[in-house]
Amino acid sequence: MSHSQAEVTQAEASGEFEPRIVAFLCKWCSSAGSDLAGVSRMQYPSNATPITVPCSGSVSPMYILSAFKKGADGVLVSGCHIGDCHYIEGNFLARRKIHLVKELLGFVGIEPDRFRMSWVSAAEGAKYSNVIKDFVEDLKPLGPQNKMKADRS
Amino acid sequence: MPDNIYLPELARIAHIKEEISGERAIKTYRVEPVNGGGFEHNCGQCAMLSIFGRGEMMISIASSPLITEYKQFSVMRVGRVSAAFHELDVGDVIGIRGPYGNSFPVDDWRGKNLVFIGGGVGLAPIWPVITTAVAQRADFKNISVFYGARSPRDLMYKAELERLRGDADIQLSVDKAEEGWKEFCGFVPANVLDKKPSPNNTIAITCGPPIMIKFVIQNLQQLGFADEQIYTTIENKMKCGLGKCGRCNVGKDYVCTKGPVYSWAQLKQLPEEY
Amino acid sequence: MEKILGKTKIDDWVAALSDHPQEVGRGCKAAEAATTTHWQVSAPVLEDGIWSYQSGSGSVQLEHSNTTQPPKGFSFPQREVFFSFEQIKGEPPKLTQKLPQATRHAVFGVRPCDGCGAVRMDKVFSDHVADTYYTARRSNVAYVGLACNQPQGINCFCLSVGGSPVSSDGMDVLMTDLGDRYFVAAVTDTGKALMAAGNSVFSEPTAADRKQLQQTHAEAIAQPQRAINNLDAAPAKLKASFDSPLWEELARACIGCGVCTFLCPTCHCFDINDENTSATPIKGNRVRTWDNCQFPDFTMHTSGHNPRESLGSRLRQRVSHKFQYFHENFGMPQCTGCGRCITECSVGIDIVNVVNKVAEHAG
Amino acid sequence: MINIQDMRDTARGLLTKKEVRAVIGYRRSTNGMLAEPVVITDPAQADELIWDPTCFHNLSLYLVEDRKFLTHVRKTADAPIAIVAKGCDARSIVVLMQEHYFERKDVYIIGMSCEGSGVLDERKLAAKGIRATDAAFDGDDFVFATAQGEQRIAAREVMADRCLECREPFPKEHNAVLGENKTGRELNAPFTALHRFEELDAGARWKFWEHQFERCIRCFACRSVCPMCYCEECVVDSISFPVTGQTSAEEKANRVRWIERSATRPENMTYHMTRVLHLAGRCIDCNECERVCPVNIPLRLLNNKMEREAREEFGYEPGASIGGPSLTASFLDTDPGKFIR
Repeated sequence: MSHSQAEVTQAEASGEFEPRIVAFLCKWCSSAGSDLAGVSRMQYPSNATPITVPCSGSVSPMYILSAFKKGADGVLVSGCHIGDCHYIEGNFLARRKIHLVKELLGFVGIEPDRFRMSWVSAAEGAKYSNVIKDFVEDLKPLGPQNKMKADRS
Repeated sequence: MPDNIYLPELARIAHIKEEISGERAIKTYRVEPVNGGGFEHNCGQCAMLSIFGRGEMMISIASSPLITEYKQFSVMRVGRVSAAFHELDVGDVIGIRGPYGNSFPVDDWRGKNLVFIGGGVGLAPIWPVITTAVAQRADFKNISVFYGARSPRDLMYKAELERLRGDADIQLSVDKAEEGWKEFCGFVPANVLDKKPSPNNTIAITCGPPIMIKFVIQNLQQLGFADEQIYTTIENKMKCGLGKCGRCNVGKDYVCTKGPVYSWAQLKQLPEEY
Repeated sequence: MEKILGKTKIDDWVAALSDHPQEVGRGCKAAEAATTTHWQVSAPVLEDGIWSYQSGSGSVQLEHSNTTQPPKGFSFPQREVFFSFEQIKGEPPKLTQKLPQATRHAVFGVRPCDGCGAVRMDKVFSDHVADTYYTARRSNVAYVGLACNQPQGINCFCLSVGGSPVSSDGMDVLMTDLGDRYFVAAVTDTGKALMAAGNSVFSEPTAADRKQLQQTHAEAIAQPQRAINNLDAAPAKLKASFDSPLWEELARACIGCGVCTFLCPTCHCFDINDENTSATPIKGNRVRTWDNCQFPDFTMHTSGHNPRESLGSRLRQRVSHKFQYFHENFGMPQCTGCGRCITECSVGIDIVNVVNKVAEHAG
Repeated sequence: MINIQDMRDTARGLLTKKEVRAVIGYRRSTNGMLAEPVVITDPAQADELIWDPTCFHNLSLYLVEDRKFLTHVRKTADAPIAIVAKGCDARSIVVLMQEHYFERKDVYIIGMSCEGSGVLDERKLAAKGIRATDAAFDGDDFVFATAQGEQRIAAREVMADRCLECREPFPKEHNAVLGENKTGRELNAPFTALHRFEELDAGARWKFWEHQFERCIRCFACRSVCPMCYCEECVVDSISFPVTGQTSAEEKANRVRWIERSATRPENMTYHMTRVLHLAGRCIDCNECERVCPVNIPLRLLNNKMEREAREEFGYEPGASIGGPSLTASFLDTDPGKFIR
């Protein structure tokens, strides 16, 4: 506890902390949405490392936990709006599964703001940039994620 | 033994030769110590090779102890570490620690006939004995080498074997007939039975797939070889190489320290746990 | 050196050890000794419903039954980094050894079965070639044992495996509870040094103390325990039973977990893996972790062939290692009769029962 | 009240008439008063079977083992296998059938109602300072044999929490059943322990779990004892997956190491959280994982959390019906989605 708090204080003082986000993006929507944000030259923070997945429903909880274990400060899963899934029901399944992951993370005491889900279509470049902006803003006060992060020494 | 028994020495890949290609490719590596270190070994001993980030694997040293400037390893591509090994280039640096295990009692065999029987990659563990015996040719009587594989493409050390002709009687075989193949066609044990090496004053040394070894021993016994005249090697999963990690035991013996070389007389006494 | 320690004074001794600069240490190099000024005292604490060795409280109360985990972790931790590596493409790898810190542990309240366990561990890790990491840690661990006036659980059987509830094997100091005070006897030079550090808290034993000690020990040994029926016959019986179908039958309920081995004071098997922390450049640690013969992948070759594929063959390995192989290699059973593997097994696999049954069937 | 002889007669009858090839049940162990699992094939062994408050084990694990063995030796069973099952155990058998691990006809369920009680929590008994050599059901009491003589204790004082909170102490799915159906009995409300824990704030919860995840020794008893943890391949062991002579070097080399062997907090945490998520909607609260944990990690809290989410948010009850959908392979249009941006 004291260890992570000390790091947070240090980061806040120097204003250096830049959260690292792992973003699992559905290739049919959010991934294209992030491309759109890029080609439209929208300004948004570069904290997210995008990982394109076939469908938000294909995101195994293992991916999310693994990202946190590898030191992600925040994890985002982003898929198609309800009704728009390329595989008809993938995002319905994701919604259920992700709900459980989110509840479990909160239950063990991981800050709820570290894990997020969004629906971003291929046309919503602006929404994508907002999702990332908000996420970064919400993560900054939390400081580095050390609860699940594996020892890298 | 080094100060830290688990810390490998660094060694450079000096030469790579692709013996066999395909799914179960075999490559032969010459490995030289980086910092002038290195160690001496005896015929039949093994070394633990490291690829940092992948792990370690126990491989028998395939070069003769008479060669001191490098050590040779023939590695078949079958697992995590060996797959990474096959990605290496000349000049790459790996880790090595050893030598581990017992060795073939070569000195006891001087003045005797030697019959080597190898199958597939199983030629590598007995190769140091073959090359040592040939280098000290006068010390031994007849030397014959039976070696076989599935097809001519699966034979390793082909050129080296050819060079031994004259010093040794080389008997090659392949499992399936193929256009242009002039030597024996059939399994290695059958070739042995066909050529009938004499058991008189002879030691037979065999290594290969377990099923081959089983029939080789049966056939040798049929030819009149006593259990004490037959030597082979066994293998088990190993992690430490030092008789501590607990997994390679066959009965009370850890193969990494008490093995891998056993006479059939000794091996018969052990439970079949390999 | 034999002394009497009033029960209320044990914390004074602990305090003296924690503060007192020590110069004696087995195999401890002078340079390391100079930086090591005190002992870190650990003792059993009841937390989360189990007894476990913990340090730092400053207060030692030896009211425990045996700890759930033996003290083997002090010299053989579940995870140990051998070295770290870093490899930049095209450059030779850089290896950095991670030798254990020379923290000295005085472990209080070690039961005699676990002292005997340390003796066995020492044999494994010094046989053939000394284990660098184990040796470094072990030379800084001292065991302050506590004799068992009564069996600590229903599955104790130390007497039948050559041990005793008052054995000082593997201990540096052995304490015996005499009611309101302990009889404290040094077993090794390290033990003497530990006692010398707390010199003023001890008093000299009287003839009455010695008499009570003898009586207490005699009574402790007379307490009924479970028993391996014929220890001396076990190696031969086990050897004869290698191919017995009894093993599969006895292992029928086994779930193949690692409880029996991880909690065993003498199980020492381990795995070595590279745990990577970075892909480019390749960085990571080569790590030793506990492993155990009950996991199916323990002996699985890379080809998928597994010499000990079935639960029966794995139970046979565990039991034969304890009562046959170790005996053949070191002249003593590896099992010390602590009973943990029986008590903690969730499905009733009982090593006493197994050895006795196998022996009985071997005829 | 169940008469043990009835259970033995049932088992004997089934074996005698060869209606089943074996009976999985409980017998007295050599470890004190505890029961242990046993598989009997001979009708004469039926008298070994017992039924008492130490019959904790969820024996459906052995149905899984039996199925794995049959697959391994490439055999099909000539008759069903019988199993002694409590209410919770029967629910786990339902989940296994729901997942097509085996079919209904493969199993003969000898249901045992827990009636007014359940199984013993050894820790609660130890906390009372009682060292018993035998335990028996007697109505709503447990009767223990001790060195000081017989001791009778109200079952609810020393019963496992999960039994106190059990909603269905009766094996609804069964071929034969012994004992009365007392579903609806009033002991503790479901999720009592969970609610109590959730009164802690996030910081305190983290402190709690940080401590618990530090303590795991990764003996995998929790995984090994769980009938739902039947996967041939598990994310925690990157090398323990079905390898044959045909498995390529690439497959072995490219195997992802999701979790390292080091029993450090982040690795342990990833393991336990993965397990809990994989058990969501499948865990029927037999709580064997927590019972077998040698260091007493309160795994039930995690499983209960998922169970309650499934129940409250998705109206899902695990082990309710063989033909029903599984929790994470189904959805409702009304599933909560407010958390999504």
